[in-house]
Amino acid sequence: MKKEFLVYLGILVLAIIFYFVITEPVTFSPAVSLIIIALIALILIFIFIRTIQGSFVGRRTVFTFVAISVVLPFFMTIEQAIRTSPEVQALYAAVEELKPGAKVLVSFDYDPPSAPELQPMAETFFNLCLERDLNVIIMGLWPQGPQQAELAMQKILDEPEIAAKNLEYGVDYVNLGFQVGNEFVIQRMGDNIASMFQTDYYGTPYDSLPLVRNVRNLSNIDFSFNLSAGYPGTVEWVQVAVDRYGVNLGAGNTAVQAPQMYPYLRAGQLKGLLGGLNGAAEFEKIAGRIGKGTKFMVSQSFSHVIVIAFIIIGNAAYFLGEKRRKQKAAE
Amino acid sequence: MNQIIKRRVITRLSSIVIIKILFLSLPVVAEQLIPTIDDSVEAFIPAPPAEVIATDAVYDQGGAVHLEWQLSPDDDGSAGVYNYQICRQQEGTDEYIPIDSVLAGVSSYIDETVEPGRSYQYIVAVNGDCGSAPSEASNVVTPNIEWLNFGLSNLFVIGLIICGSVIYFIAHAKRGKKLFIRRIAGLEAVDEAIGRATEMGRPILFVPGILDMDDVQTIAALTILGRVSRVVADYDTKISVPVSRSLVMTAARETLKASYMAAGRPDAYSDDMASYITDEQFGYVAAVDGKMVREKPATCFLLGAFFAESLILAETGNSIGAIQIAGTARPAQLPFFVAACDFTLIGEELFAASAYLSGEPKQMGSLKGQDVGKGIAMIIILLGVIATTFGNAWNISLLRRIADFLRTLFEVG
Amino acid sequence: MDAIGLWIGAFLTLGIISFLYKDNPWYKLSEAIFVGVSAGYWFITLFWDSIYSKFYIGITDKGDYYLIVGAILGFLMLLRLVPKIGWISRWPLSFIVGAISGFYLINYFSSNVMRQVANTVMPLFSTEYGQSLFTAPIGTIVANIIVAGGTFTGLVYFFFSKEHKGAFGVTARIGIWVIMITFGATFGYTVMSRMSLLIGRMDFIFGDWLGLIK
Amino acid sequence: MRREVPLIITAVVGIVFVIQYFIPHYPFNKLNGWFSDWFSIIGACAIWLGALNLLKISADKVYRKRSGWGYSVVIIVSFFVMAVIGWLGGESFRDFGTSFDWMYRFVYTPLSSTMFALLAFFVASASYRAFRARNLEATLLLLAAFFVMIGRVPVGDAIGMKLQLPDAIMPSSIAIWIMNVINAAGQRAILIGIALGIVSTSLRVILGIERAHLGGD
Repeated sequence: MKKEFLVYLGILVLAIIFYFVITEPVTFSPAVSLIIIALIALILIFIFIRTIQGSFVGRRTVFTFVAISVVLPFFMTIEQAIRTSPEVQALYAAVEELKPGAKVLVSFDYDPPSAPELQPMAETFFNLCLERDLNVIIMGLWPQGPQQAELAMQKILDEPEIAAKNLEYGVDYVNLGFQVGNEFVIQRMGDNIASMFQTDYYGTPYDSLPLVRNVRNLSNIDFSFNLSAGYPGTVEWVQVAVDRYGVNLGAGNTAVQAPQMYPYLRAGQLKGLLGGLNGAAEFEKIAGRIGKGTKFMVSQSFSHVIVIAFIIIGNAAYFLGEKRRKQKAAE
Repeated sequence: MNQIIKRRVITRLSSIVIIKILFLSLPVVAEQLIPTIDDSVEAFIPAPPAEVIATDAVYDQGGAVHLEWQLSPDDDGSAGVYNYQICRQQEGTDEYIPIDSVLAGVSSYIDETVEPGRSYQYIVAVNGDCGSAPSEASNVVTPNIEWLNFGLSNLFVIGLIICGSVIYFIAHAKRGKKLFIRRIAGLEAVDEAIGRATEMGRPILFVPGILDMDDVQTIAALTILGRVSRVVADYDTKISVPVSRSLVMTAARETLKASYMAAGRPDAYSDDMASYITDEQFGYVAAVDGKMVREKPATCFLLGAFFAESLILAETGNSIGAIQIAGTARPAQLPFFVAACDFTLIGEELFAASAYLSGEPKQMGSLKGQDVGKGIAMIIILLGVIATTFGNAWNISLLRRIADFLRTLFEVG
Repeated sequence: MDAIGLWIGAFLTLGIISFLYKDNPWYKLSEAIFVGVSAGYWFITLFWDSIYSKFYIGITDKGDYYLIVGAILGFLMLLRLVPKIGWISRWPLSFIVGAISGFYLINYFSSNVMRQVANTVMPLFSTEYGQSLFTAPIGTIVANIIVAGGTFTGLVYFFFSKEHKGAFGVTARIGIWVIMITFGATFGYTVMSRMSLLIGRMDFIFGDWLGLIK
Repeated sequence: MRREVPLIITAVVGIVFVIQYFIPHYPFNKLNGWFSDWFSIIGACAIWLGALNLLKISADKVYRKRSGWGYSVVIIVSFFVMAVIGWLGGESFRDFGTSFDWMYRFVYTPLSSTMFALLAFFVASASYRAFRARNLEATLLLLAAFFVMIGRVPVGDAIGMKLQLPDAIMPSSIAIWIMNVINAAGQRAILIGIALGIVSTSLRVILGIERAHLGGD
């Protein structure tokens, strides 16, 4: 009992040091990063040998390695070769084609649990739009979507080159907020957007927002981008906005959902697709911006490698153990 | 008469258009627009749509009229034409009322606001930048609602055959005919798992999934709980059923009470065996995980509808060394159970479990009936694939006809 | 206020993670807060969403009188609180169970049995009528055979009333192979998104809270 | 009475809900929508039973000073804090910026997403333990998981490019192929089986053969 509270106290002290004393972001130089990776690899080899000798590692060792493989890459400066796939290039090309002043509708159809995958996409997309002087109209079919949009937008507006543009809310970008009704919202928007969003996120009437005053319905939207973690999401946007109103649609999806979108992509109903962190990282690469997607992708790859390494260790142990058992049986 | 109506519609529509423009635009822009409207109203009115045909939708859900028309010749994708206003006249009134509008390029509409048994007539007006033009009035249509959807008769017949065979085999087994049922490893292990808990003097944990009573997996889980708790009552082992829905708690208590009564030990039953924790998926998991590591059950049953928490529960159960029997009909979660549990009931096996555990002939009969369904599905797949493949290759019309027949037979809606 | 929120959020996050090492007071505290807060959350959310917005507003504003049936059933459910007549609560329960059984029976039958069977009936070797055998790309042919054959053998595995012996047994075995590959693929497929969840949490701890990463 | 009435209700309601599928006429066409509304009202009533049970058990623990009773106090207090804040907030209780929203963002969300994130650890420990080539079935499970896992991160394709594999057998293509072909077949067989299982279970319930959930006398 006492020991536990000592540990808690230690954690608290560490937290206070990290929070109040170290105020600058920490990064390891490439050399240090490589040394750390080498160390981890060495320990893994050590575990491998130990396992062959017959002493298995416990769950906690596996847990520790997972934690290490996710956290350490945050601080490392290593670059990972990222191959951009055609669906990501297609999305970028579609945005690049738009002329300054074009109206881009971005629908945020996810909530905080999916943020690690989708937030980096949102940030890069906003950055790309604002950099190219496109007008961004934000909305959400999930109650917490517009909140996520605010977070992403705030972050991008604080970036020096965007901040220099002195963009104005209501003129260059607008957040229409959340609306209940799933695909029926999209359907109504096909005819009249104002009827679905009488006010924006902050309660300003639709008609007094200069950016959208002349945006009657989906036919006035030049490009639409949807960030989706389930229902309602990309499928509904494709079925209603694309199939019925001919909107140009691109999408960002969670890794779990993305493969279901390939049929739409092949049929041309989707102009482009970002799938999971991988997609986010590729999009950042093509947009020439290092954001969280790229950073997180290193963690992602590392943790996959760790899981695979442990599967190999487990199998080696199993086969060698089997051999030993058979030898014993023979004796 | 008709002309008067038309004129009325035109005035109405153009006033709507002007009002809409006024409200949606900047006052400045609107000011600029108004004179243009006045100047060009004669010149740029698009040509009206033609041949408006109204038909009653078949097998519909309570009255709908299907409208089709030919697009205005000016509606060629260029700007200038922006939508079609649909107006309807109800029998007994002499006024066309606008009911809805669709975008340019759309040439059909389903009016779902009609009342069955009344007659309706429609006009479709095209709205352009500077005015609108109505079509001729459509034919008169009187929507009906049918009492039966004959579009689903194939579903009805096949459903009847499969349900019929389940019922037939139940009756068949009741008469004492012996039926063979193969062994299902996970279910063979149930008795042993309960016995183990009894020997070790540790409790049994039963998790009936995280969905409410409105999912049939939860109902299946409770029927299994009925069988399990019957044995548990005999052995006098402790059982604990934490649930994440209040209704499931109520139903689980009824189930447990019935089992303890059937075992002749109503005194051993207590309401505390089934307790509600929270509706929140992960809050529930946090509490069940805590329960697992603190009470160290010897046996865990994870049966019902599971989502992401499947692996959290199964791994925690594994870490305390419990025997775990899991089962779900959610294909996405099955791999995690297969990886982390001792026995897994895969999909259909979950639904067969309670029948299997009961050992009653009539219950077993229903499993045999299920197999008939599978048999039919397999035969259709085999025949259909062969027929389409070869019918396709050599263009044999008989085979193609068989294949088409099989496909339409199984197509719904 | 948000800074305090960050500290609380971090405290609870670390509390839950500490469970991985072992059960400890920190986890117990986080768990208790989680159970209490989430039960309270659902309790009040259901009250406002279902009882107030759906039922009360539905009856008073919209005149949806059919909702009264739900209220009566709900009331009967609450009779459980009175031990003597608690058994009446079985009525709403049996109503729900009956409705769900009927509803699932017909819906699953039509969408899962009928539709899946119809989808499996497809030509294996060619894509259009009149084309001779093996005109489809070889990849498609292999894929078609695997999908049709895999579905067929998978169904054989689920047969209950026939012993898995002889040719039937071999087919059932192929069926279980297909199912095992399916499970492996589904597992491997989800690993990635599970890792991103952890990445998100760690970003919260080291980025949002401690500010150690950009 | 106590036994028969529930059985009759189940049977009649069950049959009505099967038949409604074939009848497009009022009121059968409305039944599905009505039932989901009814169910949410019943659920909102029933949560009183659940919540009272949770509070009763916790209060009991505190009263008897059983081990860990302090945590039961925490449960009771946090339940009431959340419920009262939500109650005072009125209809718009969860709008942005309310105290309910604050609790949601800084207490509820961290807890539930962290619990969700524990999966990352468990996925690793489960695959370490379970993915061993013990027999043919286990080997297939392992190989499929391995290829899909490799194919879904850039590392996989990077290795593939180093080995100069043709596009068709790049790890990412193999992963997609397994998912689209074998996985589709397996899923389909499982789905058809499940649906037949549901048909048979529902029939047993409607016919009254399966009645455990309706309790004894």
